[in-house]
Amino acid sequence: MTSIMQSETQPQLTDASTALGVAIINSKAPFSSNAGKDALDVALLFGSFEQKVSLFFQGDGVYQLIANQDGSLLAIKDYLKTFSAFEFYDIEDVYVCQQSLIERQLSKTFHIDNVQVLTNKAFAVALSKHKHVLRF
Amino acid sequence: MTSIMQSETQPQLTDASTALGVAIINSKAPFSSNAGKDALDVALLFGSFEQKVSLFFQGDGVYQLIANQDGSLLAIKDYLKTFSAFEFYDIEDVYVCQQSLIERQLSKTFHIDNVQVLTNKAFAVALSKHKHVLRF
Amino acid sequence: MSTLHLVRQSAFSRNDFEQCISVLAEQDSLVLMDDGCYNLKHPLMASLLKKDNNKVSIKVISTHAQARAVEVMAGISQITMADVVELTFNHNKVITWQ
Amino acid sequence: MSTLHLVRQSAFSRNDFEQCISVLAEQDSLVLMDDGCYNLKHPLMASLLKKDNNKVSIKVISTHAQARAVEVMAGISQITMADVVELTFNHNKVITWQ
Amino acid sequence: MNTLAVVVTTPPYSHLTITALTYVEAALVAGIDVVGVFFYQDGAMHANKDISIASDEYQSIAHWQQLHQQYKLPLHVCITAAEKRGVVMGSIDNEIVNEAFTVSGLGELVELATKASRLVQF
Amino acid sequence: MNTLAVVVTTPPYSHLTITALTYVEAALVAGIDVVGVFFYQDGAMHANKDISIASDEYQSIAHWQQLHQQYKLPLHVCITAAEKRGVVMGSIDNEIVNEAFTVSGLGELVELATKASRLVQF
Repeated sequence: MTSIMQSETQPQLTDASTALGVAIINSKAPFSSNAGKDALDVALLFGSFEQKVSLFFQGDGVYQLIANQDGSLLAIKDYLKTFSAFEFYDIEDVYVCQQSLIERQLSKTFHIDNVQVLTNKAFAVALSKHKHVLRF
Repeated sequence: MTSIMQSETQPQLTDASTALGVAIINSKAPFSSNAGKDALDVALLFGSFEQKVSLFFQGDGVYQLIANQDGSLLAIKDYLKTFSAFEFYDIEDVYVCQQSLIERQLSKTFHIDNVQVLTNKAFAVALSKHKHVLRF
Repeated sequence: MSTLHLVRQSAFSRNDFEQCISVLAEQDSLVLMDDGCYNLKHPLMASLLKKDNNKVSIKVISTHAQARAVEVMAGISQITMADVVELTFNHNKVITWQ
Repeated sequence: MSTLHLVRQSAFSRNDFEQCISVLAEQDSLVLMDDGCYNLKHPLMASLLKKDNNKVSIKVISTHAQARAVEVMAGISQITMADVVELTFNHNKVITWQ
Repeated sequence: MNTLAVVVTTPPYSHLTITALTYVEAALVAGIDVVGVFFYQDGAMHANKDISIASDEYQSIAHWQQLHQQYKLPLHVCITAAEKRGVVMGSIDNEIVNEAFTVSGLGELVELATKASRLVQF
Repeated sequence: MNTLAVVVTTPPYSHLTITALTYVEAALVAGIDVVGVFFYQDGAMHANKDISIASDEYQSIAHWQQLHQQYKLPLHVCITAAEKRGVVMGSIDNEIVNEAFTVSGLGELVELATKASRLVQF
């Protein structure tokens, strides 16, 4: 993603139109369950209909963002690579729960750009700005 | 169950033949998942083939044993009532993890008789005496 | 922007309730249903009641608690599914923790 | 009567690993697979390593850890599925925690 | 106007589905405009005509059908989720074996979410 | 003699099933006598001929069939679990649509457990 997009992500949060979008919370690790893929399919569909969609990663969901994963070692088609389509679908707001990262001893090295690491309070505030919330 | 059966449960634990039986660990609460019913079906089948089977309740599985539950309030067919068939199938060893009860602030009031409340250590020892272990 | 939180799982076996608590805001309401009823006895609930006593409203579906033989302490309102429908529209959005 | 424990779930979201640990005996082995690999970084693992260092053997399926970008610390043996098959018969029984 | 869309992700043989059904029925009884129910993930199994639940167990599928008939409640099944789970359908143009359920794509979920003032997931 | 029975409780579209398959294949390669695999709970969905997994995803069902053919590995599907999940079968006497899988009752699990020196659940 370009640095221009990065600078755009912050102001969007306070934009009134954001309240019309959908927030999707990812709570499951990527490989053992289909939840992450199912959530991604929903996100991309909302994006393709030009609906505002933001992605939230919390709990074991944060594992979906970690760099250097390789599903092919498990004979799994690596849906994480599709995260790079976020740009194409104008999915700009990707939030991750800082506390979940810390608890899991994870660094802030992600396999996509423009991930915003938020405190519980900021995570809750960002979530509250959306009209609907789905959780997978 | 009769008091005669109750007195028989303790010696069975050290009986060498017990090592040939199957232990079934119940780890899920009774109403939201089918796991308890699926485990019960397996237990009764082993019993009907005159195979030695013991039931272990640990974690949220201990909720399956608690007295005064009523699945009919949820329009659920109450499989917990089938626990009374244990006697018929000679399922005599029912063990429950004491720590799991304490953590959940549960008393030792169960809806079946002859439940043995065990410490972690004793629970592990009882489990180890079985040939096979299934967990639901 | 208030949120209605539907809690459906036991905090004794899963961490969803903990995640829910971490995003609770003052105007929010919490409804315990299904295995979420067990959370009435969980340490997280005790600390939530202590901390946010007069802020977050905590409710439980009475039949769901009763079916599980979970005792509902004073201060927790017992509601029906019709009440949950009403709460759905009394809050700005709903998040289901399952 | 040794037991091989197969741990398949993240202790960060479920309590199965905790239950497994509560029944561990000295001759037992623990194999982390699937999301169980994440448990290498869980506090329960740290205390287990401290407490039972020379007793319970802890192993992880290397491809399962590598796929998840989970770093395997020294002292944990990295094994293949063929090794798990061998362990199955080196122990008296197998319990799967999933 | 209070409008509601519901997403169901649990299979027909799960007791959690009874909770979803009770909620949707309570909403309909209260006069809420339920714009539709979207069956996703394991929820898609609801459209499988070959499911046979023991007669003394709760009949989730029959209950959804009844709400469909009584209130004209639209029931949408995600086709991708259904195919993965071997749900038998006729053709894509609604010749679904269980006629209360409409075969839909995820686009239908977007539409329901846009129409509804509240989106609730079960 | 090392004999092994395996219980599979995860559906064909779960990645956890790949782990079970890898384990069973490793056992067969090692010359272990695998007396049978018993598909229970969501594992019963493996026998559904109508399941269609995207061609670029792991094909669990095809892999089980391959092990069945190559090693004569018995694959038993619990009929109660299958009926609940709408698995399409022919008649009870093995006219199952997916011919690698045998329709069985829980009694078969008892038999496998009795025969095997180890019982492993996935």
